[in-house]
Amino acid sequence: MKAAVIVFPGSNCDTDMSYALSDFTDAETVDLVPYTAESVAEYDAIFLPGGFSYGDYLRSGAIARFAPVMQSVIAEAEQGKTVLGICNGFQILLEAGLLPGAMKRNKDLKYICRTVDVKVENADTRFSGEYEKGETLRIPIAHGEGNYECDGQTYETLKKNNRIVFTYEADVNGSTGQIAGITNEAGNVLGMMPHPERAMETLLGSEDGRRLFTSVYRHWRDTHVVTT
Amino acid sequence: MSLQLEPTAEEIHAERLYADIGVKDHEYERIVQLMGRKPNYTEIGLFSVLWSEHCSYKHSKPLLKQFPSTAPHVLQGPGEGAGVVDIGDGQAVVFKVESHNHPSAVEPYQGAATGVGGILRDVFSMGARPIALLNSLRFGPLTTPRMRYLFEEVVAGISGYGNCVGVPTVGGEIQFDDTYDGNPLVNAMCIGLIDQNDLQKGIAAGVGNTVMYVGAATGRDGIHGATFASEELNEDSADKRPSVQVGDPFTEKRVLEACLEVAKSDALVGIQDMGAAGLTSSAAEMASKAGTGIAMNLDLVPQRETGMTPYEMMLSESQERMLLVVEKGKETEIEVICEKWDLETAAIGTVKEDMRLTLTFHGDVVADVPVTALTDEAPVYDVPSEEPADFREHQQRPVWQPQSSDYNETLLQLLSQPTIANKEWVYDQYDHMVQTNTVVMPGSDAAVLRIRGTEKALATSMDGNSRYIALDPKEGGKIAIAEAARNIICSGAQPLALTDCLNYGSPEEPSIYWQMEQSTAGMSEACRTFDTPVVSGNVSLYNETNGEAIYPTPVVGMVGLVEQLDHVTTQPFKQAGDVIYIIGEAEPAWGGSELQLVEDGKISGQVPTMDLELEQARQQQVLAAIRAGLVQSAHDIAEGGLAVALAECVMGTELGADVSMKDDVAELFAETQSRYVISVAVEDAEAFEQAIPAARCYGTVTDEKVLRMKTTEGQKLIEQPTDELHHVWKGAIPCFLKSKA
Amino acid sequence: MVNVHVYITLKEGVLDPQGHAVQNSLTALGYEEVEKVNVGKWLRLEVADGNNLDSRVENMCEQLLANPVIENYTYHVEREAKV
Amino acid sequence: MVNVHVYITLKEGVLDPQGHAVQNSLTALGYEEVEKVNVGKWLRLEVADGNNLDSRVENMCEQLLANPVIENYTYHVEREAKV
Ligand SMILES: Nc1ncnc2c1ncn2[C@@H]1O[C@H](COP(=O)(O)OP(=O)(O)O)[C@@H](O)[C@H]1O
Ligand SMILES: [Mg+2]
Repeated sequence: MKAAVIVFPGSNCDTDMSYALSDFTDAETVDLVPYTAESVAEYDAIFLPGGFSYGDYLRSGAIARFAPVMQSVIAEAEQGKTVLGICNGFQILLEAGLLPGAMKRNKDLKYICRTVDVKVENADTRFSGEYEKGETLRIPIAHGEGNYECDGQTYETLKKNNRIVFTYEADVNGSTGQIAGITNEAGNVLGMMPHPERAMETLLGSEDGRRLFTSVYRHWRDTHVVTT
Repeated sequence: MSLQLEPTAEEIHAERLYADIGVKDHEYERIVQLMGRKPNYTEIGLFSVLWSEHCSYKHSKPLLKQFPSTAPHVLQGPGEGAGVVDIGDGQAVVFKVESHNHPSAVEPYQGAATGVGGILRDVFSMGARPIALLNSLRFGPLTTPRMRYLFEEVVAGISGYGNCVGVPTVGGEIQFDDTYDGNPLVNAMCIGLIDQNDLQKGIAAGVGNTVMYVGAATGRDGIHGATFASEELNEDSADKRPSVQVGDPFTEKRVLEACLEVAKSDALVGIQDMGAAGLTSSAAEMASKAGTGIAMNLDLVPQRETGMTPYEMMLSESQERMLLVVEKGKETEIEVICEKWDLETAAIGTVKEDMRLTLTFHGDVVADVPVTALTDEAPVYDVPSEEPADFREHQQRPVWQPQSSDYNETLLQLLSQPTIANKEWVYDQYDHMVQTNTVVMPGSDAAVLRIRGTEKALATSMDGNSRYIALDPKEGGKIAIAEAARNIICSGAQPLALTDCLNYGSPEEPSIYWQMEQSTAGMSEACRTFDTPVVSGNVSLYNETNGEAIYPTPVVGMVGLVEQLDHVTTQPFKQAGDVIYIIGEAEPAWGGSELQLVEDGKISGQVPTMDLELEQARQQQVLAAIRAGLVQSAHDIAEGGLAVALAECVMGTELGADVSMKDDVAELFAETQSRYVISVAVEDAEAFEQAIPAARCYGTVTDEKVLRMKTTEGQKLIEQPTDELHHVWKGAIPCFLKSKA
Repeated sequence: MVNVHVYITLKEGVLDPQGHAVQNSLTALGYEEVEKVNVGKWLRLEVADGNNLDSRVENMCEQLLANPVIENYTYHVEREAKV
Repeated sequence: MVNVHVYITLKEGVLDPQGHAVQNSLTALGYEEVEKVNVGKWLRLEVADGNNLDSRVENMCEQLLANPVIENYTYHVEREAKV
């Protein structure tokens, strides 16, 4: 698997994400790809990291959505390639229209950095295959605008089609339905606010994030390496 | 103001206009002497900032000299952007603390944010990647809307800036006291990590080399910030509002990445951030350190506003700017890197042999000053010092006795004091995990960061209890250093070195100067005992409101080295059945204690004594026991005494404790120094007792969530459910903030 | 040169946590006459006047300045150049 | 009931990183005619009409809504209740 971690100006979880991929999966290549890159077509999976792209000025993700590399990211996503956005990456995917809904400021208007309980709602996606449905994960959140908003109809659709992959076990930020992570209709794009790349080692508090990355890797292996 | 409207050299003299920008009469005369003529407006502006306390340390230099600053492991002591300490394997740790007190009092969000920005630049200008931020804060009681506003905004500013740049804020400390009501303190510390080969210095070496400007464009913000920081706050302070700068962490992040790339380029000769006094101090100091001169064409300075004068450009404190000296002919190497990060650059000057700072603007020479006159010749004052009357008085008072008889109630009261209460409300707003190295997060004695690729880690803590220093500056100064070291020890690390921020009132007041002398003497003595040199620091004076000075508040930021990750130790109890040991005897010295403050509403009398030899010996014993794997948890006994320390060990766990002791209020609440609470697995108890003979067994960790303290005769002293303790301790600060009164 | 003022708020029905917080603070300060607060954005753009100003401003809003999923926008053009 | 609209911007000369970022982004999107952007706040207050409306609104602005150290504010009162 060749993985791209996109570096926007202001990304700051890019290296953490690349450690998660290179130290804990068997990915052959993990590249930090600058926002100016014209194409990410050569990669099997594309990761949008956390941080404050373009300072998160105006709205989180609003400006990054137009970064040069995003055209190719959008094109690859539409063709079914694996795209994962974490935190700011999720916000960018929302602004880019690859996922439905929008982010508002946390309900108490404060940035929150804390390890929280996250529930696996759907273990049948390429991002969550190695988890058990209903399992509780300890994963850090770190965001000021993670209050997920969508209209009632969108919410019903998300629910009905099992596109809600992760929820918070407590109402940490005001999100509709305590949503922590959703996929697109095709299931190849996931956005989530919690930071699995910060939950890779017990030394740092939790290793519950590992299986997210190994799930992505296994999905790729299962769909690509069959013949060899 | 246009250039034509500027006062002439004659007018500056005749109308004493220099006084308006903080230059004293005799200083002005000295300037005229050094220059051989009267300075024009731009020139007097340069002197006013470089000769301000903030840049020249004119009242504090002699005191700073007492600090030990060398040791085999010190690679760079005071004098550069930050201190540098060897941690082995060719790596070094780079750190410094800086104050942003006055700006934060006027505009708390931006004041605190730009304080973080400034200290980050001090560290990455050395070529080091910032890996951690800490902060030390002082506020008045949270009982007024104004103070709650200041507190909330300062925390938001620190969080807004540090989180965006992507450097984890891993620790710090906060105290609340009436003394800071009009003058809160905001000190920020940054730690960086570097390969020793990549170390940079702020020097303008090599005649003919190019002086380059990198980063945000210059605006009129913060003009006179540096002198502002050296004046007392008074009712007019509101009028100085334009001197508040606004930070742009997004630009800082790009400047950071660009500078770390630039630092690897052999085109770079020297680099320094434009901090206080902006272009003036960076240019003058870089030239001074290299023994060269700099000629700059101010027309080439990137400008955000139109019509800026040389005075304004030189004194602007616009943030997120760096000054570089680049080998002649290799400017494009730097430009390419900056372009990649979408940053403005401009070649604005040249390194000269003449040791002068020469500025041109619209074709005219607008300033021409010997560099040494600005830097080395800055005045240093021999300040009169006088022991204040109340010092003797406190020393001679009869020993203070607490009235407390309901110990349960007292413990809950102590836990709900904002100074002792849980600070989660604060550090939950800081991203303390980004960069994925934070092994021990905020909330324990010291934060611990692993060093990726090694088995080592860094421990760091900020401390400084000003109440002891107010009553007894010398003992208090020792205690500040000792407490920081003890926190480092408890986390399993050997203290390496420290940075300090000296926050005081006006040094021109003899009794305050005496406090400065005494406290720094105490600190120096402690530093020598622990072999923890002072490698960097900052001085913030004139912390007064309407003539009322704050308590003398030196703050210590210490860094230690954990040799092996499995030495990392934290304060909560780990397992039922573990044996609880206390090291050190309680003594009835209550001056400056939390209990005294709770009972009397003020502090008085004698502070706990500090036996440095004993302290050092115990620290090493505790560290040895930790390294030998004998320790499950370690916590020092500080504010609120043993009862509070034990409560802190059970809170947040599923455990309780059963201990018995003498029936003595000092045993419960005294803040006697050099004491620890340590829990040890039963099978290691014997070995632990051999390792630390002074340790006495007080009881055991239980799986019943209750803290029980009783007399050796079995009589109840304190009995509180762990959850109740936690509830009170955790709820205190949010509760204050919710109150509307 | 004209000044274009763009006003952006959350759509009706989208909970506004900021507005809510401001209203609570106002009540606490004794401004009980304030019954509701919405917090939005106001952008001031200095734009070279030209053809299609309106349609270009609308495009800017739809593309970047507002998020149509949760926000509404209005704008007005101030033709007299500011002094 | 009246609607009070409060407009808040940074004072002249104060760095506006948001405005700067928005302008850069607009330029990148081809809106080169935009020469400057300032990002401010717009608050809409539903207020029970009464005596001293103006002075009370000014007090709200000074005390809470704007930060007079770095911000300026203006406001206008919309008397016809909105439908
Ligand atoms: N209290 C102190 N103890 C030790 N060194 C100090 C102290 N205060 C300042 N220094 C040192 O003096 C030098 C100049 O400090 P400062 O002017 O604050 O730096 P900057 O120009 O980066 O703001 C620095 O190297 C700093 O570490
Ligand atoms: Mg500096």
